Amino acid sequence: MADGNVNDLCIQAATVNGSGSQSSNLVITKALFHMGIPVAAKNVFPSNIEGLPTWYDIRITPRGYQCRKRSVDILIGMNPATFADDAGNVRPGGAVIHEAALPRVGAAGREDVAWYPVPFARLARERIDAKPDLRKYLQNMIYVGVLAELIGLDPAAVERGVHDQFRTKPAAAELNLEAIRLGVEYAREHLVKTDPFRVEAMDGTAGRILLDGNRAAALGALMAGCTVLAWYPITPSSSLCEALIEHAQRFRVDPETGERRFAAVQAEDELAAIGMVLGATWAGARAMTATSGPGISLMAELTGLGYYAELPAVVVDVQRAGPSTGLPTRTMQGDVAFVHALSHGDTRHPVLLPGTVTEVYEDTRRAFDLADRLQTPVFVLSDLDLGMNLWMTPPLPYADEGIDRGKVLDAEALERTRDWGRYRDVDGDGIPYRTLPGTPHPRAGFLTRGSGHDENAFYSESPRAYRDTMERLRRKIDGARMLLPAPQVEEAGRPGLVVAYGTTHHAVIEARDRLGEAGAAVDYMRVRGLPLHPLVAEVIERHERVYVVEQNRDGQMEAILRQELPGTLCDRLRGVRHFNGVPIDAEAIIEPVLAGEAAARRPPARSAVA
Amino acid sequence: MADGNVNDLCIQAATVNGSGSQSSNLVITKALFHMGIPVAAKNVFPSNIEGLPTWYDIRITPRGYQCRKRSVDILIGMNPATFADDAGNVRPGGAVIHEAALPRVGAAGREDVAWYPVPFARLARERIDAKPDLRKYLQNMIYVGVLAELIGLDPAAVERGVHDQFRTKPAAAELNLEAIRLGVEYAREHLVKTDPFRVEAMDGTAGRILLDGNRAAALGALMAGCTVLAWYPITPSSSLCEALIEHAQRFRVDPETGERRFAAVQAEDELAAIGMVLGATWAGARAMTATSGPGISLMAELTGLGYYAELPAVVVDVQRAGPSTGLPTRTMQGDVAFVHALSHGDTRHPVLLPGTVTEVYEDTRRAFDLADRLQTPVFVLSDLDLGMNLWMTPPLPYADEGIDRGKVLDAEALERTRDWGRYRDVDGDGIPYRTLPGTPHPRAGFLTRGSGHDENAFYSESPRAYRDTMERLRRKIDGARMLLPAPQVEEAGRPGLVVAYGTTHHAVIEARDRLGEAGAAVDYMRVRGLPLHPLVAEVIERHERVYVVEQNRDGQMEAILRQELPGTLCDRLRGVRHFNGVPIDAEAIIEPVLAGEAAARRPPARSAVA
Amino acid sequence: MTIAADKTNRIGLTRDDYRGAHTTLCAGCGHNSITNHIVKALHDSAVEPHLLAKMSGIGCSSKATAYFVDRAHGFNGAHGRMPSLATGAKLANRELVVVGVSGDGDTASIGLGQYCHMIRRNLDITYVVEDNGVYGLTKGQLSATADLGSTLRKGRANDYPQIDICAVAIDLGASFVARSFSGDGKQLVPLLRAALAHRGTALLDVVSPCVTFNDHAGSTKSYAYVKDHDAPVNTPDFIAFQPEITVDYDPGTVQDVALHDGSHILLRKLDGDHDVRDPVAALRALHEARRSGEILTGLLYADPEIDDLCTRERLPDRPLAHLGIDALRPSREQWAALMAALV
Amino acid sequence: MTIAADKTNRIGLTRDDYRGAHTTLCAGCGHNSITNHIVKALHDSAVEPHLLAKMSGIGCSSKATAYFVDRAHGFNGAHGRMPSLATGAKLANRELVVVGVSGDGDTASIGLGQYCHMIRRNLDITYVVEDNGVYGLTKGQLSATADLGSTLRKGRANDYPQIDICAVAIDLGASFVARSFSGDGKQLVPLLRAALAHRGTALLDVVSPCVTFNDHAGSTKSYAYVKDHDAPVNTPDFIAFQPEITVDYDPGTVQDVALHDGSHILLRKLDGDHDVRDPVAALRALHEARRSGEILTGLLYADPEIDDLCTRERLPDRPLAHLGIDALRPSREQWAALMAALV
Ligand SMILES: Cc1ncc(C[n+]2csc(CCOP(=O)(O)OP(=O)(O)O)c2C)c(N)n1
Ligand SMILES: Cc1ncc(C[n+]2csc(CCOP(=O)(O)OP(=O)(O)O)c2C)c(N)n1
Ligand code: SF4
Ligand code: SF4
Ligand SMILES: [Mg+2]
Ligand SMILES: [Mg+2]
Repeated sequence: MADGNVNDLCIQAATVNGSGSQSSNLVITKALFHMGIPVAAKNVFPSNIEGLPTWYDIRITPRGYQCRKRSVDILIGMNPATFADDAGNVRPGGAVIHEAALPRVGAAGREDVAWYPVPFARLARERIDAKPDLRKYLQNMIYVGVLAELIGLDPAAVERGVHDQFRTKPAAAELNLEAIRLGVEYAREHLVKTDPFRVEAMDGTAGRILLDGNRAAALGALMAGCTVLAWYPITPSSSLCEALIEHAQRFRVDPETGERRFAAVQAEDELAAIGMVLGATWAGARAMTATSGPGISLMAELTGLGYYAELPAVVVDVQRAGPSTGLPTRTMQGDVAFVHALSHGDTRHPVLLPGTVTEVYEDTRRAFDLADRLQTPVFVLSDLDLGMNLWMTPPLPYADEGIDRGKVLDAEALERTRDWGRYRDVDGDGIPYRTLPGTPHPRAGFLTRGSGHDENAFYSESPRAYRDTMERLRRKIDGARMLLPAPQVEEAGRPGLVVAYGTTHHAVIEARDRLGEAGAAVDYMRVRGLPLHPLVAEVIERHERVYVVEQNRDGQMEAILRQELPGTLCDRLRGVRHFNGVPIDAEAIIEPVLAGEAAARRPPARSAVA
Repeated sequence: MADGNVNDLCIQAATVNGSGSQSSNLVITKALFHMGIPVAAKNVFPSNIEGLPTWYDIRITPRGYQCRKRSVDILIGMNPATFADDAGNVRPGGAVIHEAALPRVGAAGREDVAWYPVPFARLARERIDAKPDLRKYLQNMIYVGVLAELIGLDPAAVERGVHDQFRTKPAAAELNLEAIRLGVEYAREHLVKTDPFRVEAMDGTAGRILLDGNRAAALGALMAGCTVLAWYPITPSSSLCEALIEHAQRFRVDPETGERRFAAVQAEDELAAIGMVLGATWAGARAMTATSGPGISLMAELTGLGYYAELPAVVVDVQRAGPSTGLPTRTMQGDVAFVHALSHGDTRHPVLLPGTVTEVYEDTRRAFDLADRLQTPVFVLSDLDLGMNLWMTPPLPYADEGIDRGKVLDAEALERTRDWGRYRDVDGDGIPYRTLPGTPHPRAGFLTRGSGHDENAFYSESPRAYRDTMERLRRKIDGARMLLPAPQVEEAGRPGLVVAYGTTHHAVIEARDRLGEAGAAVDYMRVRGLPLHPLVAEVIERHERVYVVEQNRDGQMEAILRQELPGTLCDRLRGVRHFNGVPIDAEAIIEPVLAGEAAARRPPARSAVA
Repeated sequence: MTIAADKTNRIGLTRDDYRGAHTTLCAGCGHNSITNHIVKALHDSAVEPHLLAKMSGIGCSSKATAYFVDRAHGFNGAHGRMPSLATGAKLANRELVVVGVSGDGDTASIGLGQYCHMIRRNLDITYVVEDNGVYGLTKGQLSATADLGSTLRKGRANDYPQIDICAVAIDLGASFVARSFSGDGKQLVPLLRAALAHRGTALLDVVSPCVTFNDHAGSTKSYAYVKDHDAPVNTPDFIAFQPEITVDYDPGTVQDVALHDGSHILLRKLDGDHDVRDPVAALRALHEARRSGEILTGLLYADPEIDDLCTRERLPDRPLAHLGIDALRPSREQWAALMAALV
Repeated sequence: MTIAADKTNRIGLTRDDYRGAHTTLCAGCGHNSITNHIVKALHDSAVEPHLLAKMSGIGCSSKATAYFVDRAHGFNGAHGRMPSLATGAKLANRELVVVGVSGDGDTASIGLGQYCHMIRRNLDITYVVEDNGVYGLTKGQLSATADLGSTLRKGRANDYPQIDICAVAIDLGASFVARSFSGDGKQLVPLLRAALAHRGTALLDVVSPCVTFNDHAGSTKSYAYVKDHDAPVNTPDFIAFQPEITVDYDPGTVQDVALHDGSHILLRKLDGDHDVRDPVAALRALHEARRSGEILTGLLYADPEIDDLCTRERLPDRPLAHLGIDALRPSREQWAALMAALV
């Protein structure tokens, strides 16, 4: 057995959804984590509740890569509908644990992989004493045991994993452990290991936790003092809202009176959700919504109202694949351009682009400050990969700073201000001062409106007032460049630069390492917000070839770059795009970058003559 | 009197809306037209029904310019609220006809203009025998007479104008003529003409009609065989829908049975309107909606459905000013970028950019062919200026061609096709074949959906199927470049090029003439559709300085150009932007172009030394 | 494909000819039963598959259009927007037999506005709401038809009163309003057939338990609850139009509603005085049932006289979609006159 | 500014303190009268201007928020979306006295979904619909509250039945539903005051003629038609909470509805048996009136017991908007425990 096969493998469980396999997969993930082995889990699930194919990839690399891997080392094949295809994806020399009853036809007849047939159904039927529907779930737990035995999962870690998973249900934990033992036992007795893969305890997860981005974002909102959540269920953002409600329920309820320092309204749709958010921020609360593509479309009109009437709002867009309903349970970075200029007319909204769990926590938290400071809707662009998968991450830091409520005049401040006008640019930053409803001062009141208005918030159709307001709004949003996080830059003077954002980051990390090993090292810049930070152009300026990697078809970030960069820099941009709904992997980047760098090194004249 | 003042002036009537002044202004416009004098009328009206300031500019130029003129030669000042400001806009040497009771303070005290006070209110009160509310209207008709006398309107032409205006109400015509005669009489007796402006009959309107763009678009839809209109009222698009209904009522109703070969549904909102359109085209009818900014925002989600499920639809966006409610009665080109990529995810829609009444007729008509051919929503971008103002135009030509329903398989064709798949790219153009509900063939049926699907329209979450569909859609819309009208190019090898689109055209025409006179002649290209025609880049390539003139703040067309042009060409672009809600005038273009051209001619080194 | 053991219907088709793709909904989901009842009703009523237009929104329920009548066209549209899509389709081709399938989230939350306006227009559609009181597809949030106080699986109780889409429909002047239960084919199939024969919006609010998220104790849309609280107001019998047949019944116990196409729906009254022609009586019954926790089922209200949308719009019999361009363009002469009149 | 000849109210403000900008609506528009009645009601009820939140959508009617109580904050939002904006505002600051002004297009067409869901939540708002049966601001298209058969100025007759927003509200479990007429201040002002005192959604559907587009013969929302067909069910009298005062009345002819804040609305019954606590009776009356072409006015239904949104959401008395960040963040210890539990 080569050492390269210790703690370096990708396990894929191919099952049917609604069959309880999610628990099994989480037990494996957590057992590995408890053994100190870095894991990255990707759940590729269908848009229904029960009976369709689902895949769960657990990747282990000594370097801790968190992106998807294209090929599979060990397949756990449980789904008849996809078994042949799934087996085809296993790399030569890999292994397949599978339901013994599945027919070994097509790629499932390959001879270059190790086959471990296990009669899961029969074992469950004969050896597990439970009601039939429970038995169906437990059947999948057996494969945890088989895998554990084959790759050497520490039984204590598995046990901890089970207890994590069934924290509130000790009886269930016991049943599941029994099923796992059944698997271990079967493997021991009937299977002969012929594959090279195994795991060993190490020290790679100390100081880390496992957390999904949606929960992290919810905690960011909680920490920011968000008090109003208005939402409409939509995958993959629902779990963000549900996590926020859960934590508010835990931390914001007065134990004596039962009073809640938080309002969460399930709106009738996304139009109402964003409407409630704007109403709440207008009245002085911090408010947010979370949604995904179709919801963003429905929020278009009122986002424009927020922009023009200058109201804070935080919208987290957990992106999913496709125009229209598309692939609701698949990931994409397809809303970047749409969200940045959402609504009719001239509009522009600040956008935060987190790539990690920590960032989506921090960005969501800071989005409230930004929205209050700029008095405008702010978007946080997460995606399904970040939002719904478990990631290894350092614990989220407690927020030490206070919060920035921006330019709000209370009665006292208003009293000191002789000549207040709601939309006057006093400070030259385009940001005016506002008052909140309920402010006990006779000059506090004004009428907020989405129709034309002048500096004093009076109705106006004056061409000049209109143009001046629009100019000021441009200045205001332009100012956000310096308020948003600066790009993350790793430069070492190489001529090639990869530009990415969001979760594409993780594939870039692996790609960079491997490109370096292949003698085609590149620099890296990760954009963290829109409108673009001035550093973005500066860094691009220092590179000859700029690979803009993104998970959409139309090169949405590339288009935004082109709008701002001088032409000479535009010509350096090369789009690398991945858009099939599954998270991008390193290969998708390595291939085009390698080709691009090789072409650049090849002296053009010589090759033409030769 | 200089001859330059014959048939070369701009008359502005500044009144209060709801006071009947619209009729007076139309009588003047039509009288001029009947005298053979080219007119261009711009109505700048408020977003309410009665009591707010409204301006009506009637421009007469020997060259037939149809754009707004910034300064006013003759003001008819009837509105106390704006009188001083209005008077300030009159050019030195101009004239002001005004209600005698208005105080001559501020700019209304200027001495460099001719003042013609007329006691309109008193005249109406004392000399017109009508009910008080009618009298209010007739009071404004008096100024027609005063003006007629002062500038020399032909009484017969005025009379024709009145009869045009009150075609169905002969009694009203008589009353109005009387009011006009009162004005003529008063002017003759009490006013001494001291200004130089006058008009003379000429032969400049033969073979022309007066028509607004909204009615022309409606006629285009009628001619295209549109049978379903679903709409929701919104200024400035309502009159388009109302005109279509009116003409369908006239030409599509069976005189015997009363049956209508046309359905017009006033939907409950814009979401429903576009939904009805998509349902209707899915079932095989030609269907359209018309709306403006806020409506476009509300149509975002379903436009994406149309794109991804591949359904035809025609949407006319009569653009108005602003994000949010903005200035509902003012003009703008602010939706270009938003509409082109409307909806979440990767989307792209063909957009037609008419600039004239004839074009909006033809484009609307052809939009139905395009939508059917491409099986996708197609947008026609008009604006308030084009849609709601009266323009001189040749009569609209009857459509000689048939229509293109695109790739539709009927039962017979299906029978001949062995292996039909709804979303299969048989012809390599990305456009698949469709069947319509009701097709009597057992293989005709399929399920249309906005969720992931494969070539056979089956539900699919396959990464490959998704990516392939999206790639095909890109190819399909890319193919529209050659189906859309080519840019209109006027080249004479000059280094400067103005690029414009839509109604900005008319200001460019005047600006070009005047730039030529100032020794800074430029070439001109008018973009007629999106995605861009290949010629656009070619023409830009041949020019050193490219002024992209548009009526929005963010340079939306410029951004689209930057996405497609090589960087060297991007650097040649200079944005010229006008966005205050009133139609762009020549000055807004001349100034920046003149400056740009002058800077280019000035040898840089010399001036630095001098 | 299974071989049809079924007998053929009037147009020579077997039950299998009305089947669709294999369901991907949960085993035991009420929606699957409804699909079967729809298949039976369509077969029994001998609807031409190619004239059927299956419309739906988004949700587990809305997926069901894929699971019946493969041969027909269908449109699984956008969340809450099916009524507008169906309206457009019917305007374009009034020959289509439009069957809409929606969920309670789809209809009573995001789609409530379109739902109400569809009823107001009396679009000719059989509109089935597969009503489970939750959002199935997004994993079990409460919907607006969930009863006040009913609890979610995770125990949260509903603080908001239900929207009774039947009552709202009656108030909006609906022409056919029924409630039923996915498990009661004997009641549902005749109602579906009557709905298909009815010319106008026929609302069928069918309680359809979600076994995964809303079938526990505390739910008022569970199989157990519905079985215990089902209060039928009548037993419907559908008599398709067959001129030669006359039906004998005692008018004291049976109400006969003649539908536009000559069919009849015979209602054996169970709740002594329920008159399906009286909207206020229906509303009273619904309000009382709500108070007592009962679920009123059967045909609640019908008025087959009300004009449907296409009639109101005075559309010709020939579908608009089939009219050739020559029937749609003004003549050259008309055009010339029009242009001449434009000064 | 005119000098206030008015007497001051309980908080020392004159009627002029409740005035707003000069109207830009048409002279004679019903909406202007309603503005005046609102000013009177707010003054009489001594609403603190700085606590007033004036909410509206888009339309002539919605502009009216600018024409009363200059000092207050207001939000002239987007077409049909006022209910959601108002919901957010009230959640953020429950001390606000929320008054919404909408139009029939705004509420019954584009906004119908939000309207219904606001009622379902029982948002504490005085929701005034200035109902003229047309779209005023877009120049006179028919709205969804226009009666079947009523005609537009240009003669087109309405082919669709009206949406009766009062009936729909009652069916959705509304807690306060009234109809009135812009010209009837004697009825409207007490209703407005009661609505302000009511904790929950108080719907006031106020017929408000559009003199420019819908005041001709053939319209059922014209001044003349309303005057001829007004059928009041009761005469409301509003008694603000004053502990020492007791009111004497004959319970046979007067119905007393005690509101949450201790105020009372006394209803002198005109239509002998109209019981404002009986939803079905109210629906029956509305259905009958619709049939006879009458416009039922007065307080149609009220149930002050129903919890409002903020109560249901168990919000503290202190507005959420006023809570400091320390009251909102978990403690460091709680946070550490939370993180420790995340494997
Ligand atoms: C605009 C939009 N918002 C949200 C969603 C997510 N979504 C899909 S189905 C659904 C609700 C389904 O509930 P229901 O209509 O009751 O159907 P069920 O699944 O219960 O049958 C939601 C909210 C969506 N698809 N589109
Ligand atoms: C999304 C959107 N669609 C359409 C409009 C245009 N619009 C403005 S007001 C209005 C209707 C107003 O009618 P109503 O609410 O009855 O108010 P009224 O003017 O009659 O008082 C419409 C359709 C708009 N502002 N926004
Ligand atoms: S989740 Fe519920 S509604 Fe959806 S398929 Fe399963 S049982 Fe049916
Ligand atoms: S148009 Fe009608 S609703 Fe609008 S202000 Fe005038 S009268 Fe009132
Ligand atoms: Mg449901
Ligand atoms: Mg109205």
